[in-house]
Amino acid sequence: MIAEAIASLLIVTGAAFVLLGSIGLVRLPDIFTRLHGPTKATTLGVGAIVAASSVAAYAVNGDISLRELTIPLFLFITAPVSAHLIGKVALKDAAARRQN
Amino acid sequence: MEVLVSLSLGLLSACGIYLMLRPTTFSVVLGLTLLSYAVNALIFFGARLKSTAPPLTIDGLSGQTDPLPQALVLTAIVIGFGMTAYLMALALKGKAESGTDHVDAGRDP
Amino acid sequence: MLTTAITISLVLVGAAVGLTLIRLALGPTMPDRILALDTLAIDAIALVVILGLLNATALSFEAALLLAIMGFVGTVALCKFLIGRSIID
Amino acid sequence: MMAHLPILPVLIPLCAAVALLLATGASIAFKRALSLLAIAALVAAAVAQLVMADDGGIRVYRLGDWPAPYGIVLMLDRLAALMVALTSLLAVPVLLAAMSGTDTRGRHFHAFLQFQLMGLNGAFLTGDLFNLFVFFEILLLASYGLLVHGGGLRRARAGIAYVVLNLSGSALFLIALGLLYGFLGTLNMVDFGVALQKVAPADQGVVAVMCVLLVSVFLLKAAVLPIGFWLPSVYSAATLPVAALFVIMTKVGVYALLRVVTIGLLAAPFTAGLLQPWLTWLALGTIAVGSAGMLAAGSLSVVIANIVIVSGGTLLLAVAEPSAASISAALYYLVQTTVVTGALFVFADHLSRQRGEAADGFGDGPRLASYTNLGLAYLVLAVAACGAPPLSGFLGKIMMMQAMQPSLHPVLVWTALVLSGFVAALVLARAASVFFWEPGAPGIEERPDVPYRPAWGATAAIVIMLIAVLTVSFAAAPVSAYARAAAEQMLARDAYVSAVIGDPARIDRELRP
Amino acid sequence: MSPRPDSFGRRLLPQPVLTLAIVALWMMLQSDAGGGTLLLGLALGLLIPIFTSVFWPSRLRVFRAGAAVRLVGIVLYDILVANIAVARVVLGNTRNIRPAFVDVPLDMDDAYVATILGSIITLTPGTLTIDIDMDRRIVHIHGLDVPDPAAVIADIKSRYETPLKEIFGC
Amino acid sequence: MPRRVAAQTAVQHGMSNISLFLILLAPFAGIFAVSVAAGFSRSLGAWAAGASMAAGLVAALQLAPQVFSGSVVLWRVAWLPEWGLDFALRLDGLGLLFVVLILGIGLLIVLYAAYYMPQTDNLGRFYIALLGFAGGMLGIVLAENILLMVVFWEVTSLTSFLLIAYKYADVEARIAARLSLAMTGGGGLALLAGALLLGHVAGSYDFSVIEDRAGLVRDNALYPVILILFLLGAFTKSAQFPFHVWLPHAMAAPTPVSAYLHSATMVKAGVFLLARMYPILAGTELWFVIVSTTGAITFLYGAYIALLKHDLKGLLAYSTISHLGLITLLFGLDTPLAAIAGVFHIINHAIFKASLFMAAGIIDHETGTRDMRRMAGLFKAMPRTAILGILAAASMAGVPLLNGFLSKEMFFTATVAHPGFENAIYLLPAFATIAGMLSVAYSVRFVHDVFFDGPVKKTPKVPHEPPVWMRLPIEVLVGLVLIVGFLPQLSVGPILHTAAEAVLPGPVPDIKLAVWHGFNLPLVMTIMAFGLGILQFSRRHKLYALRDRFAFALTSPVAFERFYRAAARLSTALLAFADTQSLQRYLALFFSFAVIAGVWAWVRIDLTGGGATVLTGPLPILAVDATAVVAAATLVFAALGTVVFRHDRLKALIYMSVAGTVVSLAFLRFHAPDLAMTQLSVEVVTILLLLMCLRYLPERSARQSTTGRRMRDGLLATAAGTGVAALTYAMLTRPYETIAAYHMANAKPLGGGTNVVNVILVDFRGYDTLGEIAVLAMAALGLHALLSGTRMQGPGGPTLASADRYPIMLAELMRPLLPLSLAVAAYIFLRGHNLPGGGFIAGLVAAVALVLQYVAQGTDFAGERLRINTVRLLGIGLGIATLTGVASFVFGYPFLTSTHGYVTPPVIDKFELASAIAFDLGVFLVVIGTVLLALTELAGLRRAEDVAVPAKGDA
Ligand code: NA
Ligand code: NA
Repeated sequence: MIAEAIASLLIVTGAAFVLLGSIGLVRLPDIFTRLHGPTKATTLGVGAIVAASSVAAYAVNGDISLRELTIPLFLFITAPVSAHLIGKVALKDAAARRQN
Repeated sequence: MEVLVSLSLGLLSACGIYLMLRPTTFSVVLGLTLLSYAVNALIFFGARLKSTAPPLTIDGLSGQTDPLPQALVLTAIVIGFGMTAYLMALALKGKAESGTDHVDAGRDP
Repeated sequence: MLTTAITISLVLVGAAVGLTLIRLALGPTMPDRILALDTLAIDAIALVVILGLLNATALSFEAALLLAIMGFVGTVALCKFLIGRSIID
Repeated sequence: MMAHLPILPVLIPLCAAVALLLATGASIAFKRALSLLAIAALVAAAVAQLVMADDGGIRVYRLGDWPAPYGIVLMLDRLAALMVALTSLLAVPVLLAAMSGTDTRGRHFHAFLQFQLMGLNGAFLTGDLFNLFVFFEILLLASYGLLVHGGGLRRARAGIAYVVLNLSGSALFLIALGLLYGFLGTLNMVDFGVALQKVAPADQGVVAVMCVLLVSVFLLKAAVLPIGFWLPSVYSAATLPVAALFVIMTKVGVYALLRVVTIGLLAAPFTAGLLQPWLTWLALGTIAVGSAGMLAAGSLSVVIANIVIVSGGTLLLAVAEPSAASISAALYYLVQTTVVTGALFVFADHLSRQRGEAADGFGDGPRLASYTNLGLAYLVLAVAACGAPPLSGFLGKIMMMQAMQPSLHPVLVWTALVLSGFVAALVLARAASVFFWEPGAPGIEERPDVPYRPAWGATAAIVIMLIAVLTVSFAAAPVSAYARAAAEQMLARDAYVSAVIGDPARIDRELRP
Repeated sequence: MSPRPDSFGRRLLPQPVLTLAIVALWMMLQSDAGGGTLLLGLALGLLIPIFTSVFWPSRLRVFRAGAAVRLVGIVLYDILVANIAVARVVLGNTRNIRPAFVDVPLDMDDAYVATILGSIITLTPGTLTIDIDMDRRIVHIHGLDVPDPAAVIADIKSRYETPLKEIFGC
Repeated sequence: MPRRVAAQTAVQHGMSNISLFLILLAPFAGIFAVSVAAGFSRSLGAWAAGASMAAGLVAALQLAPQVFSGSVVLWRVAWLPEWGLDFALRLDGLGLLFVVLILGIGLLIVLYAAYYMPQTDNLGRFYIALLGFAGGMLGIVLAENILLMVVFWEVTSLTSFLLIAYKYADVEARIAARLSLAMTGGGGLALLAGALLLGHVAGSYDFSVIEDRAGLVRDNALYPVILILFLLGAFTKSAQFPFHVWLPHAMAAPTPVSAYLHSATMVKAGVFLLARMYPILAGTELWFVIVSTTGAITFLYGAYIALLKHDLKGLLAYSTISHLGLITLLFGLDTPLAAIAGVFHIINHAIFKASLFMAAGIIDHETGTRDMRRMAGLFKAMPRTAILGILAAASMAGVPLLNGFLSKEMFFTATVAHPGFENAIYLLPAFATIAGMLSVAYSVRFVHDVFFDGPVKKTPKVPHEPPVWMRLPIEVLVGLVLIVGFLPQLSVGPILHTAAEAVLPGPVPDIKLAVWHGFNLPLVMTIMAFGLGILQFSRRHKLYALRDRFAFALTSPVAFERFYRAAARLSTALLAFADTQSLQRYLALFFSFAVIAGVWAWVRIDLTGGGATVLTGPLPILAVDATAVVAAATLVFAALGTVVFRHDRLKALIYMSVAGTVVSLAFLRFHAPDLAMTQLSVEVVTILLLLMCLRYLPERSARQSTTGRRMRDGLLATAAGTGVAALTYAMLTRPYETIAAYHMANAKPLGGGTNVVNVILVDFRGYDTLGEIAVLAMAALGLHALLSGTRMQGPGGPTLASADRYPIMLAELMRPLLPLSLAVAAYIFLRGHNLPGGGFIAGLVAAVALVLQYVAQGTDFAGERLRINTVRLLGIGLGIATLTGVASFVFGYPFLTSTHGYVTPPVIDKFELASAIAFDLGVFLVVIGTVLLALTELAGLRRAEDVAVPAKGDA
């Protein structure tokens, strides 16, 4: 029951963060600021949702499943690289715009 | 749901076919890819929409989906991938030889 | 309780997808679109995990993991392309 | 090993292809030897199959030991054995001709050749419709590789058209298969016929649409009007030994049609007459277009390609109105036209090597060195190709004419059969005039400094093809008798049902959802 | 830069840290700590690095495990904080923010460690690594709301760079 | 289908009458003899040719007593009995007559040609074609099976083509040969159709049988069709108006050929056919009208034109046409007497016309010209030849005491006696007289213009007598002219009688062949013809003037070439209209075809009754949920976006990938995790590939379609999409019976896996999967073959700094990520048989992880480290999969039979090992090989700009 409550909380929080990232994506003024939203909020949101899944699995089977945690782990490793690359593209893009 | 699925597949195929009828190789590849999405989905939905579990014979799962269409789609996806790769290479070769990626450039008059 | 939470979160993630698609459509620059696509992949992971919870199946994990891997690869490829028009050189 | 005979025509080329991939760095001589060895083995297997199938039995080979309709089975009947034998025998001269230098004009020729044979034989042997799709893809991809072998813009562009069109065909094939499974719940060819018989009236409309879509795919491969225009530019773009192999490709379409019609569509009344009203017209149109194409052609290879189109149209006449007579005539016609057009392509290869820049075009070229032998070979092949007596083309024509006598439009059919041969005769006579009789253009009248010495492989290829043409002509009776037996076997559906799936009532079927 | 000849042991176990990581990942994936899983994981942990060592010839050495654990804690905490900060910015009046580019000078020359630093910067409040220039030894970052660039630089250097240098000994 | 009825002769006559076959075999065997002999010397070739003709003649004469005794000799070998075509021969009187003519005159021609043809000519080719032709003729006259007759009919068309084109350096010869092939070959096709119909109607293709059923044939509704088809064959071959055009042009052939083809053989095949079919097809009003009218017109027309020809051979050619018209007319008159006269004239014409042609050849040979205006007074230069020529010409004119007179007299008699013109009894005799007058006129002209007409003119060569051996054949023939002329009953009486027996269905009337029949109407007609003919000759110049005013364009052989080219141009134009060689057109046609065919089938089911066109099935409809709506909306957005932004390629690619993701999520939603994963990974690899290709393609594509075209395509796409939607809907709303229960039930116990999809892939339908990886391997191989060594130039971007080329964070992070990804791949691989995963997805994950090394650090770095021969890797993968399949042979099971079991090694818990895993390993390796090969090859394209790699002979 407690596990289910935790899971519910986690999942809603996570979904909220996912939405937050997308709101940032829409609202923020330029590509560099927009990059902040998804790299942080969305990634964390998924982490929370996955954690919810783990907890829920525990609530159902009683097993602790760490398997799901590989997903946020992977995301935390790769998100900075994605941001770095998109940032580089944006820099190049901005430079090209300035030239024209 | 059935209507929604049917219309989606119809739209996907229409877009795919429209793109295939465009004159550049790249559009053709895009079109073929969209069409193959539709085709794969069509085969897949041969198992119908109403099913409650994946086609695994693990205890506790019941009312599994018909596995055969899934196997067929898997084969179709892989073959489609090979074909797309080859077609792209051919498109490049055509571009290298003729300087354009128009599908009909350089053919016999 | 969990079911309600799942429903709420589905709505939230659905909204996120919609917003992301708006950014994808609006751009205005290519990096914006790539960012939107990358975000979409992550949104999709969220969706997959939530749906897995809904259907009480552990079988969507691999798909989610694959989404993460392939989303990353896609982003890398698109960025590399835009940086130098060449992905592998 | 006899128990595994049905799979060998697929397995032998597959193993050869694997060996060629593993030996990717080996010398060309090694690859040629390997390829030749494999094809020799293939011929042996094919002949053994032919002998085995001629007892009238239907051999069912269960892949993975799974029974039909659950698993994939191979179905070795007279028709399959005939097609496999034809393919395998055609491969010999093709390989020999290609060994004269064509195979070194690009990479992986021999591997593609083996894959092509694997695909063709697999398509002919399978008793499963989805598996037919898979082997269609194998043979198509191999044909793409072979088509563009040698490089150049013309091949690349012809390749793009060919590939894209075939990919569209594959998409439609998949749609039809998806619907087939979705409506009938099976993939086995024989079971397809069984299931057709049980279709409720309310479902017959959609099932008929599915059947027609399936047929459309095969019509694309058979290059029927109006979806066969792709063929001439593709065949004439390929290197000529490859084109010689390609003549079997349109026959795959015809084969598939014959198979699906006899084992499937004819099983149920609502599908039995699905093709007849319009396919005859398309076949006639195809013959007309092919004839016009011959007249308009500017090179021998384009003429041959159009002969291939005409022969496809001719064969479709039988598909449109299937009977023991029409199918047996069509099967003989199929064998002979494949051999003859294949031989013509091999000949054209030989010819263009001699004519240098002029190649096989009808423009000015140098006089030929081995005039008499080439001329004689051409004479035989041209006579056979235009359906003039006493060679196989004529025999095929009289069979088709007799068999189509009771058809819906006998006058048109006869006229088409006769006139197309007439046009071919005119065009081939003009070609003879150009190649053998007209003086060379100013400046190229002199023979090249190095006299042309055909490689032994090229000569052997032509000789083999000539022997084949003469054999099909003068030993026509056994071939024709086999064709009739095959046709009668094909039309006896019950034998297939009991051989492949036993008692249809005992199939484990489940109503879903 | 071909891999230099190594001792037999190094060739057999080129990356002990990696081997551990693979075993851990394997057990996570299997959600199982049984003997079979462990053994198979070990087999993979030993085999894969041998195969991939060509891509990663230098051995990764961790000097201070304790410092590493502490840094992970700091970062996880910062991630949470970061998200709240981002949420405030995103949901607030986006016109008032002061985004800026800041160059953070580096005190090390190991590209790998710099990459870890860059990742941490991205994952933590309001900052984003756009580029790392190892020639000029700077990390080019973007701040979402930067009233004082110097403070940001100082923060990064003290909170993350110093522990990293401690962990990897550079 | 008509089956052979009279099969009785096959064995009985086969052995005893082998001579019959030998007659036919002789010339064909001669071909081989000549081809060997001519290699040694020119004369040896001639001897071989002559010997083979003689051999045939001997064989024929050996059978003559049997024929004269009234029996028909038969011989048969089965060829295609199933279809009515047998190698069945017969020898009756008509046949024997022709055999003697063909071989007898053939023998003379062989001799003549040996002297006539230039010494520089080896003659091997000539004799081979000539023998082939003679063989064809023999086949026609000896055929018992009418299809076999058609066979030989076309053999003569073909060999005459070769003979006419013998002097192929002349453009006229080449065209004339093709023209004759077109006309006589074309007629042969009509004959074929006629023969097939006749066989169908009569129920047999054997003459003997058909003859017995002649009444049946004539009463059949198809009789007019059969008759016309047969007559088309006969008339084209025997150069009846208006099918005569080929014959004058055929004079381009060397004279021996003309002498042979236009006297005894080729053209006689046509009249032989009339004679042969006479008992079957004659005796009707239709026969009479068509045959006699055609013959009469040709008779008159040929004679008239012959008079106008200045060319010696031209004159003879038209005279031939005229005489063939006469023979045709005789058969057309359809009385026994006329028919016998026809047969008789066949003989006579052959004899005198062959000698005339040979004489003309000598004149041509000796003077160097054939234009009668350029020669005169040759009687003095070559008196012996002149006498021979005059005698032959006189026979042609019908001078008494010569053979030509006899048959012409019979003709006149037949016209007088003909019952068909009761109301205009003088019409036919008058016509005959006029035609006779014309042939007298041209015969006189021939004699006058060549041999007399003043002193010898200066000709290109100085004329003198030819060698004796060259004249000998003419002497023999003119001898026959005289012998038959003087002693008709003794010389040709018997054979004419036997031939008539074969031709006439009823009893043969008793005809006395005599030189003098008394002073009767026919004699008056002869005298009138001569008088008028000579008058006509004297006024010939008026006719020349008339001719010059109305010259026909069609008389030039170039006309045929022009006609052919026009047909070719028309075909080209039609094809250019139908086939624009455009892929877009092909595709539009194909999709339209499918749509129309589908709609047609749909409509037809309703029309034919029984079935019904019901779209919606009985299943209840599932409620729509919010996720589905979002997904569908996203899909629409992505698909339309791909279309809208197709010109902005990168954008289009992004939209497309969104669509793909939605589809894979749909798979997941409907419980297909394997599918979702495969779709996802394939999509990403595809996008990688496409991006790598985009470098070399224009960034944006130009708008090239017109609005109309876009509308058309839009309509077509909408129609096809509607079809797909309708069919999908029909499927989704219907229940179905499936065989899948078997798979579900047996996957675990027999297949050893709980993931049924995977068990189907590697076991139930492992054969498909084997094919699928073969496709993959081939795709990679094809890509390799296409692109290795190809140079490509992309729209060159700025040269990048190293930091931009290999972004540092990416490069550094890829190092630890590779081994971890490989561990994930191993996890997915091992999991596959029981849970979602498997070799294919694992292979893609591993391949992508490896490719990322290339992406992050470049080909130089990664390629140097990852020394994999990708082609060989494909071989290894495919080989492992194949071997797994073959392994089951050892246990006596079919290909790809799997086995599985539990192994319990120490420490490890129960670990299930199925042979399918080995198969899956093959899949895994092929996937890695394919992806690596494709991507590295694409990456290598740019490098080819710098380093020119010579294309090695690596096949
Ligand atoms: Na004169
Ligand atoms: Na799997």
